[in-house]
Amino acid sequence: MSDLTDLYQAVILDHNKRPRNRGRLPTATRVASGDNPTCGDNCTVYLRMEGDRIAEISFDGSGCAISQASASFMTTQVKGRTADEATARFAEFKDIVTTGRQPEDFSEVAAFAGVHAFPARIKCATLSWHAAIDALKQPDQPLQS
Amino acid sequence: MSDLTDLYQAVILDHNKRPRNRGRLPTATRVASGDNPTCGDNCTVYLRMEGDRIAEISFDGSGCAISQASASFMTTQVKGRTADEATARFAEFKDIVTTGRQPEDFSEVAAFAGVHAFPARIKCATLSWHAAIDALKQPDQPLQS
Amino acid sequence: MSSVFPDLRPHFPALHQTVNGKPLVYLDNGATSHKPRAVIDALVRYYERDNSNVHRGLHALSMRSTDSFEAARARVAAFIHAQDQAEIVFVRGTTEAVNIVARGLGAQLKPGDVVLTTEMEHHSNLVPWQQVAKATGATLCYVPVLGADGEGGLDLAALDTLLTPQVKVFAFTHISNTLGTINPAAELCRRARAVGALTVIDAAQSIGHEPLDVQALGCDFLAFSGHKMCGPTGIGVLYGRRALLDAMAPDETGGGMVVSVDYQGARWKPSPERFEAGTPHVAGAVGLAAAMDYIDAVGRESIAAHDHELAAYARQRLAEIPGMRILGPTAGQPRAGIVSFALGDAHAHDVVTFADQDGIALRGGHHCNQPLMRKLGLPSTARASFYLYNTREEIDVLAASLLKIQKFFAG
Amino acid sequence: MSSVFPDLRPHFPALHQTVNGKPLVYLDNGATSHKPRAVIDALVRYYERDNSNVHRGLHALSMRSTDSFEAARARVAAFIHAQDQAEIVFVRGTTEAVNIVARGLGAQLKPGDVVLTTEMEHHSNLVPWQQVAKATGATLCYVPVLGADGEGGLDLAALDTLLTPQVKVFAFTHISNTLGTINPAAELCRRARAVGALTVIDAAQSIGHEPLDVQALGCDFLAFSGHKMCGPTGIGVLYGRRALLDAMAPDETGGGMVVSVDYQGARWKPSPERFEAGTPHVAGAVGLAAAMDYIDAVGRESIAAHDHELAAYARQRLAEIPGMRILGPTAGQPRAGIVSFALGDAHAHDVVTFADQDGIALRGGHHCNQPLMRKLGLPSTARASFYLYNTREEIDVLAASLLKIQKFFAG
Ligand SMILES: Cc1ncc(COP(=O)(O)O)c(C=O)c1O
Ligand SMILES: Cc1ncc(COP(=O)(O)O)c(C=O)c1O
Repeated sequence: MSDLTDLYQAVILDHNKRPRNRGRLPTATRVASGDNPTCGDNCTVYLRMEGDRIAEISFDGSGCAISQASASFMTTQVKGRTADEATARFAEFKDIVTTGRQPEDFSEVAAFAGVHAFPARIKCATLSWHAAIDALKQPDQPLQS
Repeated sequence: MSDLTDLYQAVILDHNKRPRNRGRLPTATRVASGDNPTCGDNCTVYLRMEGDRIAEISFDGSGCAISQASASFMTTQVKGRTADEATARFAEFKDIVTTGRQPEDFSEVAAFAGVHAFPARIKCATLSWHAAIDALKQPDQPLQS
Repeated sequence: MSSVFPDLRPHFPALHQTVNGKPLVYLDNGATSHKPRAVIDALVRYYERDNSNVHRGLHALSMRSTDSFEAARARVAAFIHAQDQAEIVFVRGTTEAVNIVARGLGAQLKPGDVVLTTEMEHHSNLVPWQQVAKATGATLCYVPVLGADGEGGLDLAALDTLLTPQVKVFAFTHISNTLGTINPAAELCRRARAVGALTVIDAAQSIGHEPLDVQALGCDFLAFSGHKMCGPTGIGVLYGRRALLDAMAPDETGGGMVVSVDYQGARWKPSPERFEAGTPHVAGAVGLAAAMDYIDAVGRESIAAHDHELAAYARQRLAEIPGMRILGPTAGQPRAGIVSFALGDAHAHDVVTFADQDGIALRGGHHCNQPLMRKLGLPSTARASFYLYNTREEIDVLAASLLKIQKFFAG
Repeated sequence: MSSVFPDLRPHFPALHQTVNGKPLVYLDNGATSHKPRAVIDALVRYYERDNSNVHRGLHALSMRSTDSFEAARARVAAFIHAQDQAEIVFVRGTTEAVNIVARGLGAQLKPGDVVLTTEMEHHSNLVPWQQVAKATGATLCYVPVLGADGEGGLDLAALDTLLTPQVKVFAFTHISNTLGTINPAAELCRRARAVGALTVIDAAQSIGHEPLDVQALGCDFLAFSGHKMCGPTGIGVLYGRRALLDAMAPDETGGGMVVSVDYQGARWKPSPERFEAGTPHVAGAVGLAAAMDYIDAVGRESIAAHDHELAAYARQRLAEIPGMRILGPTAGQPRAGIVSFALGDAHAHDVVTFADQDGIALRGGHHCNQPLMRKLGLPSTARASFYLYNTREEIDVLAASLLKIQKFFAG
């Protein structure tokens, strides 16, 4: 079980137990959701942009520890960045969870590299990122209540 | 091929080449058809009754040598008999083609006993008999032209 | 006691492997079962010897194939006590069987009619009825499931109100694949018949696990899959009372189900051919018959007793784990070899991934039962489901693994 | 020359048996083919090792099953040159594939629309379109077959008149299972596309016999069965261009094809899952992929050349027999390894039964092609159809047997 416990122990349980930026963001101007029909996991991402930059971000939804931790982690990684920077970040994250390569910089992400050993779970790790990228592509409009 | 050639050679080729009572019977008062969807064989039997007795009978249709010979043979066997006698005759015929037992009386039928070695063809041998029994159950009415 | 059937495990080749370095503990029988050597051999024998197309052939192999196929049909008829082998339609599985009967009966439904089902149906016995209701204007109603953990089973008292003369069809599962509830199927059929409703039983989880007799059940239709009862994939059965099948329009059309065709139209054969357009899964039918032989050699009474005992033992061992929430019937009620549970804060998928590291095959998710899961307030559960080759020792391995997982996620 | 592939026969266990005391001469490949050891082994391996339910499982066996199943899908996509594996839907066979696409496209048809097909279709690519025409009020039209023995193939000149802008769908067979005609499928697709019609190709007889590339054909949908191409029973494929499949409503509904379900309704997954309700025939898909590997190792160009050569030789040998009437294309035209014939006064079923006594497996009947047979004035024909393991010697055995039969019935 050591690979697996390592994976969960490191960043994942931490983000899972104390999620960052969780909950609906009332000031959001862009929202997107994704779900993983295989597991029933779902994730909604809320964004407020300032120009091309992500000023605020939060997530909501339910799912396994990997998807929840990854969503929490994702918000910390893209906040304050431009859409292009966030997209590049996602590309790197996806590469890491798929291949298992240990990144040189981007250090906190290293823990997620362990996901690659559990191919069925890669979708859990990328769910929130996909929703974030979707949200970035939308036009600004006030959040419906 | 000896079982098979024996089977065909005896009664079957004879009845097949020179069928008895073949063709539509204009005076018929009862008609019934049957088909064998497996092969596309079909057979129509025409009857004229006098009281409970089969006064005239003929058959029509297309099919393999076994079905044609059996139809021709059938007409010779039931003509002049009552419905009950014909039904009993069919029961015996069916038993013979299914089991292959050599009948003591009912001598000409012996050739058909060979059909039992070719189970897929038993339906060919009984097709016209089924149509005849069906026709016997119908009410009398003039033949439609 | 090691197992009611200590001698069966060698018959199942797939059981003898390691997963992640541990001996496989296969507890995902609700999804599909493993196949005994006898079934695999029957498939090989068919392909090596008799293989040919059925029905329309007159040469030796074709006759042998047809005979094997029709003998399989007779075997199925005997297995479920059908009156007539024309009542056995070979299909891909439960899902296809339900679709055929839903579409077939749908032809007679109109607005105002009611199709009754239950809150515990698998999507395969739910969505086809939703589609038929939508297409015909009929109303779909649900018999509620009682209890915060679904432990109360179907609300039989509500049936009095729900079973009105407007109910034309009552479709329900024999055994819930999520809760493990064994429904009183004969009683449900009797009460449905009293208001003139036709009954459709989803027997996916009961077939091959419990004795099953369509005459005793008194149902009109019954659907099941071969792959959950030691049989091959891609084969299943729709049973229907002959008069009903013969009155129903065909579903798929094509070769083999027609009496005659011209450029204008076609006439149908009677059941079962009417519902078997195209070349059937002949090897699958032959393998299914072999599975039935295998199961009956063991004995369905014994298999049921074995399943029930393992489930009771599993419920007892799991209840020892802190934070464990177990769904379904409590002791004393009829319950099958299926135990669904939620383990404290740990999400079902995490539980399944951790158990897999210990070689244990569990299922985690909504079990194709999303509406019920939502009603019970659970996004998903983990599920252990048992069959004739499982042992008490395997449940001990499961309990030890779950305890470790619980500690990890709580700690 | 003994055979283009003298070394293949040992790969096929079913070939090595005697029938009525004679070595089996299997010439019923149009109905179904035998299976090489490699395919049987792939099935056994699946059941012995990976067997599990697909998609919804997270444990090791379930992941392996899912991987095998999806790898099979990718193999099929490569085999027919689909752009995307989501374009490959696993079904029971050609018949089911045609039913799905006929019902799916039927949702868009209305009175005045035309569905075009041909006079040489197998019932499986005919009756489903009749049903759809009946249900929607669309008109079904037929491209005529030319020649008293069907030797002229499709009337391509008539296509100019028949292919009006009202034609919404043109469904035709790639190779006629009765005549052996190879239709100019790419040209038919091109001309259909020019009037905006969608094309559906029945590839039951071409798949595994001829090189096949859906991009080169330019078709919108294509249907085939595994059992006629060395694969297992119960598995086949519907290929469809992705945008078309994603726009089409599902056919059967149930588990595995839904994104979400509540007590009111459901949302569908995209293709291919949308069309694969319930547990699929996983072993069948795995076996089909193994069949494709086997066929491509031999080479489809070579198989086609071999088939064509045997058919030409058979036509030559059969023509020597008095009273022989051979259907289908004459020399110089494209023709597949299928030879249908009528032998003087002898009915096709008698011919087949006599040939069977010599160990020869022929098919006799209407070949699920009743309207065409009626047009040609024949209640039935006998048919010899060839595949990669057949030899010229086998055709000599056939010719000798037919000559004997001719003499018997003439004498
Ligand atoms: C041309 C053609 N189309 C369709 C079919 C039907 O295929 P299946 O019976 O495998 O569905 C066949 C074979 O019987 C065929 O030869
Ligand atoms: C209760 C129940 N009904 C229906 C099904 C569907 O069976 P299949 O997927 O074999 O069609 C299942 C199994 O998944 C089930 O458990």
